[in-house]
Amino acid sequence: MPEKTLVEAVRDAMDEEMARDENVFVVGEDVGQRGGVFRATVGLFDKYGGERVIDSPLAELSIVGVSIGAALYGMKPIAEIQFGDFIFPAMNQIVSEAAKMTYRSNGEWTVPMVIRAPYGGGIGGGLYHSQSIEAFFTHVPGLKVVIPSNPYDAKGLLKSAVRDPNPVIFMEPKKGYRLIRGEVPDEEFLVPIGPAKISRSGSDLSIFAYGMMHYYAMAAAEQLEKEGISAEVIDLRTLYPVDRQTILESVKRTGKALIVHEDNLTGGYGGEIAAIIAEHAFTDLDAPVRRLAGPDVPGVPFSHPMQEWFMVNEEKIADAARKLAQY
Amino acid sequence: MPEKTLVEAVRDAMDEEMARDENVFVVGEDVGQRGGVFRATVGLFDKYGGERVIDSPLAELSIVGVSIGAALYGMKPIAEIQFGDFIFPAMNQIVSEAAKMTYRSNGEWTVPMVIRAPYGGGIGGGLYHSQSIEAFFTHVPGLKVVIPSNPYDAKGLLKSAVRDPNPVIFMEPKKGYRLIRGEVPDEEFLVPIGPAKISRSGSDLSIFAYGMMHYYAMAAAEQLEKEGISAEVIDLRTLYPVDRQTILESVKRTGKALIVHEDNLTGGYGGEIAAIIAEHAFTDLDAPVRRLAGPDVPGVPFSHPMQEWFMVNEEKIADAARKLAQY
Amino acid sequence: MGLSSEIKKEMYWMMVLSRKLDERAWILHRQGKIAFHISGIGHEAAQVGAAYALKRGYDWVTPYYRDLALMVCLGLTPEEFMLSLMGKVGEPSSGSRQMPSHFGLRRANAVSHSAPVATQAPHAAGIGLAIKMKKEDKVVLTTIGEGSTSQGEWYEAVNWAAIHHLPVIFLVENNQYAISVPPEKQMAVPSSADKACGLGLPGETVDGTDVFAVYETIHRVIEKARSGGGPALIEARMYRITPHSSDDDDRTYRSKEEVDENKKKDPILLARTRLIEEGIITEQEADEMDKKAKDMVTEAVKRSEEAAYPNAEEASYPVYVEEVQHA
Amino acid sequence: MGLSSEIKKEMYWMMVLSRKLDERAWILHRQGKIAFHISGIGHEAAQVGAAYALKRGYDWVTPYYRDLALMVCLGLTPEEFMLSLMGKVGEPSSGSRQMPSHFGLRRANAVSHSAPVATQAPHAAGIGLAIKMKKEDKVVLTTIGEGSTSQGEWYEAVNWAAIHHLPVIFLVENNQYAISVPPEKQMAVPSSADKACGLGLPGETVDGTDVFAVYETIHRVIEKARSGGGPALIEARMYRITPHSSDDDDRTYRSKEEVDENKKKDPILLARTRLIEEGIITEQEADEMDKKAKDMVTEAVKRSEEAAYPNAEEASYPVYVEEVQHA
Ligand SMILES: Cc1ncc(C[n+]2csc(CCOP(=O)(O)OP(=O)(O)O)c2C)c(N)n1
Ligand SMILES: Cc1ncc(C[n+]2csc(CCOP(=O)(O)OP(=O)(O)O)c2C)c(N)n1
Ligand SMILES: [Mg+2]
Ligand SMILES: [Mg+2]
Repeated sequence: MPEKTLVEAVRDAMDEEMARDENVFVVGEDVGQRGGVFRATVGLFDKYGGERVIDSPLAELSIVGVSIGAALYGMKPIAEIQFGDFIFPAMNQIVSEAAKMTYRSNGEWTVPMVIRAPYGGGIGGGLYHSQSIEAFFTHVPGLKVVIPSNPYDAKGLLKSAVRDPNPVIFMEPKKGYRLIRGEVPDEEFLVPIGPAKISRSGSDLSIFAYGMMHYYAMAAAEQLEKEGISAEVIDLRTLYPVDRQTILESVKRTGKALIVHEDNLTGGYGGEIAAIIAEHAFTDLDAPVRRLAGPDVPGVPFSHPMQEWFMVNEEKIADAARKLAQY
Repeated sequence: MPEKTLVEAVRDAMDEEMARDENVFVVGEDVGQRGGVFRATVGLFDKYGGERVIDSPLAELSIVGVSIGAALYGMKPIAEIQFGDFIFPAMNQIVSEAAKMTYRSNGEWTVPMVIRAPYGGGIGGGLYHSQSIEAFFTHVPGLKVVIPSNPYDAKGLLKSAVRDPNPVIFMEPKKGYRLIRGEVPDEEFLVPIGPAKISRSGSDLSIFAYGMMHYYAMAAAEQLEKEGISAEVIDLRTLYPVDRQTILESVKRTGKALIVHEDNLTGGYGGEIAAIIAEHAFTDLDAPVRRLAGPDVPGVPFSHPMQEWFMVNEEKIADAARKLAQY
Repeated sequence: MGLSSEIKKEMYWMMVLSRKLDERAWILHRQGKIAFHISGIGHEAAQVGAAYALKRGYDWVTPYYRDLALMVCLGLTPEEFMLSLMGKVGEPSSGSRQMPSHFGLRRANAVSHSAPVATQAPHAAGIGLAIKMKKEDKVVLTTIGEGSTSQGEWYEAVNWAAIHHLPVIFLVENNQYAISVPPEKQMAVPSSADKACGLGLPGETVDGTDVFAVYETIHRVIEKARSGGGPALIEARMYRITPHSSDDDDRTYRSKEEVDENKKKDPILLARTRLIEEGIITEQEADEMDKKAKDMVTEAVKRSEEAAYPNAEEASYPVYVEEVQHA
Repeated sequence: MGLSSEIKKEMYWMMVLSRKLDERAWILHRQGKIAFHISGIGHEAAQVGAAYALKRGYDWVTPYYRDLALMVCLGLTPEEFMLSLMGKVGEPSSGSRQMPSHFGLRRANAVSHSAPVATQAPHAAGIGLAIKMKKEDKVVLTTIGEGSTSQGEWYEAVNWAAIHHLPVIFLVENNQYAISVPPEKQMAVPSSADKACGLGLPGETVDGTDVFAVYETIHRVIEKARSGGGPALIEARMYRITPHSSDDDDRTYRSKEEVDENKKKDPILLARTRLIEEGIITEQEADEMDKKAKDMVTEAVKRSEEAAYPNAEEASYPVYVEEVQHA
């Protein structure tokens, strides 16, 4: 099987879906000849032309709003938000329109679209090129929120997202775009939106993570294994709607939960996972539900020492897991 | 002491602060001669004139963005968002600008402003005049999020918000505007932003709520008392930054926690409270941490039976509390 | 101008029927039988003129809340409107999930409307884009109030349509008020149509009380757009004869004299006089039409009163769909 | 045009110094000594012309990332700029929390800039509003790229300034690209200045490679604004001589020939030739200025390299402040 980077997998998914369905199109800033600032759309302009690979005006609100309109008409837009940080101008269209259209029209109108957005820090991007934005959307019924952690899932989940009849926010861990490599079959495959994945079985504690943090969690688990600590790692993958069952079953097995994300701690996505466990796995718990997350400051700072202070990494995960295992 | 409604208390707070400090001004849609669609600014236009009570263009982004600019210059804007539901066009200015200004400028620039927004359902407003919006902001370091549940706190907290050097989102439970009455002294007073309040002491369980749900929680607690169940009710009031201490001390006393909000369950503010308790009061807990919240549908429906299905109320709170007490 | 007497009569009928529906809604509100009404009285000429310029059921529309007459022309039945006022089963836009006048009619290609103003404009641009991509000869009409053109959302939508030369007609219904705020506080140009010159599309103002003038203007720009001539921005000027909605008290910001003066330009009176002058209808026929409309409305009210409320549990869906609704 | 030879020489010096800083940044990047640079090469005439039209330190500015020369005129020192490139202690805009070129200089009334484009425009309108409220004779200049005028945010800001007749100058630096996207894909009018007519303020285009022409134009509109004459929109046209940033590869979307052709209109070359022709400086003086600037830059690099990185823990503050920073 060929090895691909995460960003290649994303590109391949779009290519295949555009080839499969002529209603699929790509729209965003610099997605055309430039091939996207992260090169996620490279080659698509040459292959499918400017009518299906549209360099939008520099305006996220209308990238999303126009895509919604096209979706209402029966198209399948893939809207790229250049950096997740720049999704906020489009908030109204996402939250008030895309998410609520099906419900508010009693199913008469639907918005089959994908919003792709690279997210996350550790790349010297400072406050505005590093944000994790999932918690703004994992609270909005009508949306689906998906974050892949490896090339296989990225391709399979993105293809599923394009075929999903509902609006999907597809967040890509940009630090992993070229860093994370993995085997991706040439044959067509899909990864279903919905189920979390047990990436690694273990018995001492469960680590819940996604995106880049899943990558570090796997590395930490390996380290811990050498120390005799058996960590189960769950890749949440589809953050919303959340896969309660996989989460609760894992905690039942291990009795301990460590939830990891790079977004700010307070109000972050981890709170929901902790709350689910605290309510529905109460009698299974052998220790407090532990969250490890970014600190509650307004952003990831640029200067290197400060950036490292902010970021969750392999070491910090291993430390937290060690303490929890020893509880 | 005179009795006031919640909306009168809000109005009085603005009036007093405008009289005290000539840099304070009010801006929003229909806040001028119309006195606001909920009449929260009635009389201010006549008293302070159109220069300090500004009917803005119908555009929330710039209501907030222009207020930020004025605040940077040394003014103290109180921006009214007509309904909380309409805050999303202003999301970028709130999240990217107001919240991050202090941090990103290393304290060189600050944004002392208040954004007032009526929120909440149960008033026949359908999807777009009923939303709870707190969870979008209780996750944004740099903001403060305040929700009063009674006229006294509304006045005292709003006055504190106007004097706060940081941006404050001040959400008002619109269903309670005229329904909730209470004594408010004529003499000047402030209620500090930060501490939660024990509204009612109890020993069997702790109910955590805010805004309209706090009003219902108090009524439920009274009902429960007659049944021999002693419920402690905590008014969270300042949702962000969150008052961990009061929450944890209460759970230590009662051993059981019921968290109530009318916003959707998943990803709602309650998840954070549950997570804090699950992590830091683990050994105090005699029962699972229970959340009672709105269902995970995209909005509060208009038609009466469907609206009632959505809304959390006194009975639903009493039921949940009863079950938890019996655990 | 090519309109047959038959069609002119039909257009007049549509205006009358809409007016009677609207007037009855106010009565029902006064009787306490409905909770909310937002009125199109004074807008009928603009809306009927525009509707008849469309190929109804073929072309697309993204309407706004004041478009009762437009929707009636698109086939919304009196009973359907009454069901929406009462929140009953069978309401076609939302199954009574939304407030009344949040229009939408799948069978007529009229997209579901929400409450945050201007969100429909980018949808229209997106529909226009899809029409262009599919090389069809449809057009899309989107309506909006003059106040709402202050939203950046509207600007971005028009900009898209202008850049991509899309078959979109932006119709601004300028009724001199946005709730209480006059156009001078929304824009520094005399007419919303003047905004066109800054966006690179043709703009035109038309007397919105003259149904045939509106028809002529909109028909011309629609046919131009249909044959690839690009978008247009039309402002129809009229006066909002009623308060903003049943929740509004317009005496706080305008005088009875002003309203009375403007009632002289009631578009239905003007059309009636004109059709009688032109010998297309007689006084008696006009009176009969009034009566017939009233009777239809009475019948619709009766049937709606007999209709059932939705079951509470219907509120639980549809949050997601399994299949796309195809255009 | 009233500029003394002395001032003209000073303006030329500012251009040269900025250019040398900018060129050195590219070198440092190639040497792997810094991670990121975004360049103002080609923009110096527009920025220095605009800066000298201000009462610097008295008037206010909300700049954008390409405004190195503007900031140098406002007093940003070579060392301060170098500290920002390296993320070192002493960087004045953010304490190295932000990426380089996210300008801001409290002592010069230059407001902190973020990354989401166009957010600075409403701030300028708000500052203009505050100036007007306080009846002061200051003005505020806000700059932006032509692509970023596609944002609704910018439209709303200009609209506010036009309605309220605020002392705000909107300067669009049209360098023919928004990363890879040309102006034809951003707007359907030939110049950003044409947008003025739809917003009700004067608009004008000026040759942005001619420092004195820019000075003259901006000075005129500033002095008009200062004396209550209201806002203006100016487009300065130039060419972005470098790639968008050090992360960009402009060969994917434009030819070397095009770039070379445009280098002939390098604003520094043009100013040099002109000043020599006018006898204000000699060739030799010009060469000496180049050398002096280079030496200053070298010195600044040296000092910055010696400077310390911030301590990691500095990243933990300031999230909130206890006191407002006064204007
Ligand atoms: C984003 C948003 N902000 C505020 C409102 C509240 N609101 C509803 S209608 C309205 C006035 C609209 O005026 P205009 O656009 O002129 O349309 P008209 O009602 O006069 O037809 C306002 C402020 C809203 N619906 N959406
Ligand atoms: C809201 C937002 N979307 C996207 C970006 C990414 N981005 C940074 S600069 C830029 C192009 C800006 O072009 P223009 O406004 O013409 O200014 P220039 O860089 O040419 O000076 C883009 C797309 C951003 N910073 N903010
Ligand atoms: Mg209006
Ligand atoms: Mg540019």
